[in-house]
Amino acid sequence: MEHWFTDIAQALVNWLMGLGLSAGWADFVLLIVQWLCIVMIVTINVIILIWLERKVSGFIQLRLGPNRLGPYGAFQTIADAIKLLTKEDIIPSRTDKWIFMTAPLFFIVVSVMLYAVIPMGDGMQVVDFNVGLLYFISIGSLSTICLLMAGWGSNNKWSMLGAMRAVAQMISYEIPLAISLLGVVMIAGSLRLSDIVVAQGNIWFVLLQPIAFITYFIAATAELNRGPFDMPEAEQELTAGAYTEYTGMRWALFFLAEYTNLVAVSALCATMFFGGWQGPGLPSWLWIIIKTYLIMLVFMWMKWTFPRIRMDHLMSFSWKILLPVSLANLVLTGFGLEFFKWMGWW
Amino acid sequence: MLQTDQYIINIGPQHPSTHGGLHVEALMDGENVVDAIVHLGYVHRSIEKIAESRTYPQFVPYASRLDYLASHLPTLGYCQAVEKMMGIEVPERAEYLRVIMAEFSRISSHLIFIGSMAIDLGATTGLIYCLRDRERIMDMFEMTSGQRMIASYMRIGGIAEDVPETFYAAARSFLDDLPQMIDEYNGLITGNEILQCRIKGVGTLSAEDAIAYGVTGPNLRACGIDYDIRKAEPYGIYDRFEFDVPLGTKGDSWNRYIVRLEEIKESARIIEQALDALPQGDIRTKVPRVLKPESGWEIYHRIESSKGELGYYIVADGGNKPYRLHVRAPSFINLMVLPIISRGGKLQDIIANIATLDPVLGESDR
Amino acid sequence: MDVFNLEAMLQELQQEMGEKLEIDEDAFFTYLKIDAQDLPALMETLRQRYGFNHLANLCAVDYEEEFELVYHLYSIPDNYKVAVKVRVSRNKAELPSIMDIYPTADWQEREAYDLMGISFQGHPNLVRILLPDDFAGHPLRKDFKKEG
Amino acid sequence: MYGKGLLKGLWITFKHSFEKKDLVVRYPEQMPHLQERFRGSLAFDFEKCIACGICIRNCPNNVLSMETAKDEDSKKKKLMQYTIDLQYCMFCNLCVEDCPTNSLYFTHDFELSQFHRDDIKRVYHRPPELDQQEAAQKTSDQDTQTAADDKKEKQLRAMINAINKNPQKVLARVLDGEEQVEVLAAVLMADEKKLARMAEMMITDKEKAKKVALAFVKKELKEREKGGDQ
Repeated sequence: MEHWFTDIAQALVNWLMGLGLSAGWADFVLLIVQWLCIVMIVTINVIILIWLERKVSGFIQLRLGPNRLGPYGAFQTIADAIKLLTKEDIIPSRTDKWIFMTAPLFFIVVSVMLYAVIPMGDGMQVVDFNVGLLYFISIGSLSTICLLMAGWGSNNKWSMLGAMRAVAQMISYEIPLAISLLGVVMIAGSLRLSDIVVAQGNIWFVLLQPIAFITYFIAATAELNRGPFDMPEAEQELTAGAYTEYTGMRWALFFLAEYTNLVAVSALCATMFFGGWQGPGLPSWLWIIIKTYLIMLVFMWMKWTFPRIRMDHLMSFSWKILLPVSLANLVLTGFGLEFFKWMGWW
Repeated sequence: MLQTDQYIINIGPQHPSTHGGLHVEALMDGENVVDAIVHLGYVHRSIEKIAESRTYPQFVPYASRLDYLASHLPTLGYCQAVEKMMGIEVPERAEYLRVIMAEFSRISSHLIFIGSMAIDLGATTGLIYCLRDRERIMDMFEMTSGQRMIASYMRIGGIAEDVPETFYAAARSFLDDLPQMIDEYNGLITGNEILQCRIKGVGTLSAEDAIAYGVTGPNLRACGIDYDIRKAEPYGIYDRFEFDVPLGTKGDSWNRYIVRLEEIKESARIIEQALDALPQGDIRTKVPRVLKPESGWEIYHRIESSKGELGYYIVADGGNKPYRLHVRAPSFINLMVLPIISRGGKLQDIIANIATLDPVLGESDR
Repeated sequence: MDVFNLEAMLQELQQEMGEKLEIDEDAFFTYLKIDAQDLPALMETLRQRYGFNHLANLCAVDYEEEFELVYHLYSIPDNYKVAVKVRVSRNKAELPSIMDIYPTADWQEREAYDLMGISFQGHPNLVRILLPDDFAGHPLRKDFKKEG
Repeated sequence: MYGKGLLKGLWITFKHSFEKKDLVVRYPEQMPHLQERFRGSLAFDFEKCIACGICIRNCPNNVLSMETAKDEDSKKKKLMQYTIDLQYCMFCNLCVEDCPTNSLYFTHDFELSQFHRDDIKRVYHRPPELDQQEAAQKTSDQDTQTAADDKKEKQLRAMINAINKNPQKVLARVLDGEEQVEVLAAVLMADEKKLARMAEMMITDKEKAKKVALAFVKKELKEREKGGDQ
């Protein structure tokens, strides 16, 4: 159980080298296989997630959610995907065509790139960067550009407003997000995600860094454009914000990307604060799945409970509350660490 | 200094949060609203013209369709206007049942208000809980009149049918559960800090402006003016009931919301008293089959609808059809202040303001 | 103002306005009938001196040769009521706007313009409100051709 | 504390998500619970209708219309066809309320959508059974009618005979004074029509007969007086 996936990978490399490939080429082929696996994981996850989101919202709202297609409506998402795939791809005449058409592609590519560094189990990491966290944050912030592309390219005022909101919001929340993670980095002493997981062998960082966890969680919600921070989409005000003009598969790609981001950010949350793949009994890859899904459920729960915050409150909340708090937490962590070292407890 | 152009953004008529076909043309400066122009008429059905070719009793179902969220109230106002003009007395029992139905309508309309405000502010789930509870009122309407929303239950000279036995139990159990429901709204919606930030101090309307612009109903009372037609000029048997008029202080969206929430409780009080005092007897007086008010008779009758002062101005010409029927629609006149309270706010405040002014477009466009 | 007295008010008004003002009554309202050009003055007096601050209803009635404009006034919170009636001829359906006295007349006058075709002099934005801008005719007039 | 309201809201939604989900009716499989008075579709019972037209006059939206034909024999309106154009129906109940024979009523059928506009219209043609029934009714009616007529005729003849035979005794039933009876007898004997009328009235309506008899006598007496004067 525990080493299924790593064993399979090892076997593949061995087999390729047995065929006469050099070690470098064998690794390259493995990388491609891993990418394909990630795409598969992402797709499966999104299918499950959309179903889950609808079920959760249904249950919260005293409804049953999808319940017609398959057991408990499990095939509903697949039917929806087929519907979206076969829909006409409308490109409005006044759009900036190339930007309009490529925005969803960029978005999905950026989202999938996030998975490169996430430790999906013991030794199950595509690339174990020594600056993995930095990579994650910087790639994650690229999605802002994709939303801006979508909003700008659509040549629609709603889309434009949504895109501008997205940019303002995501840039402002990136900072508290990064700073709140720095506390964890200080304790773990590494930007390498696998190191951070190992550092939580005895105690989860959520207990050492509760303030950082809260600020991270809030900032991550804003980063993901999920309720109550779904400003770029804000269906009550902006109809569908940056996605207003999109139809069919392009629109679906945006959703795919959003849910991909959701999984990635939740997985990072589990990695940084909840001990990553570590856990008793079950195999490591199962543990991270369980943790990630629990965190995602909380995201959904929040989305379906809270009203949307106002744009200016959102900005002032980020700059006036979240940023100072996360900075204070950083300073506190620093002092705490020094204190512990001075006392000789570390 | 950075200079940005102003631009126009069209909220509606097809838009997720415009309560029907409302079209607001907002002149924006970034996220700030410079001005808002309201365009109406997307639900215009020319009901006033229709009335001129329908007999007096035939207009009742059309009146139902004015404020379809509280359909007993516009029909009540219309029937009372005709009765007042003709000098028709309504039997006691019918009067009481009318009050019960009207107040249930008010509750159901306010529940929709709370729910739609929640959903307009992004809290989708709030709507569902309000609808769940409104459903019980709808069931009661179905029980009594046979229709859920557009009941056309009032008749000139009384009501259409007596209530069935099952109605009393349903009404009592609804009233018993009401405090619990309101607790839930308070927990989910009222108490939510994000929502409070969204509507507190937003869309403030001064008392002077409110009166000058003819704003009535909960929107006027939110400004702190104690003016409820049920108290000021009691119609029907409203002078027999004991109830308070909830008042706001600032006239902002938050006050408008709270006033309506409190009004639900007051309506429940009225219903309880009416149920206790409900006499037995006729539900409809004998009214001539063809109603012919004399030529030159005219009347302006107004009631406190869930949205405000709902008035009917009827001119008779001696025939069996009204010569002229004008509906003074509270939603129509309340919407006039939307630009005033939205100016200088944010885009999202327009949505909140529309939601808390609580217009129903069927009534405002007629 | 002291205790409001409708009789006293009517007498005062009658004295001031003289023959221009005609007072009529039925079971529900006291009607002040006046010519179009004196309307703003009367409205101003009613609002300022007698505290009729709530213009509840403004509407027009088509009486073949003439249009009658009816203004139902109430005072908040004292709740006194009076109605003002103005007749204008069909050929020249014009009268002064009272929007600067009662801002609430804004949309109601636009509605009367839209549906009845009465033009209010001095209204800053007298355009159709319920019907589309390119609509021909005024549907509430009795001579408007209708179906059904 | 800031955030308390948020947590409370979360708790409420959390509680509700584990509630039993029985609020939503799973419609096509499960029919909604309709109240007894629910107004679904308007339906019409042809046999009960007396073609009075109150429903049509009451309808605000010209939904209802009917075709009638004059029955040659009884001069009664006969309903041939009744149309309910449901697409304009407001379900306001005004027609049903005033129908004197309850031939219009609302059913609980609420699935009213159709593919074509024409299908929405409900046309009720006169069922042929109804005509057959009516015809049968009519013949039996006629039979009873003739029998009754025969009976009446016999009675009348008997009465006339009786008056002819014994005027004093029979006419005493309507008049008191002997003198008056004599005068009346004289009048009736003189005029056969009057005799037949009086006989008929005596069978059907004694009060009227009394009045008429008195009038006859007075008139006769007056004429006699006049005659005497001359």
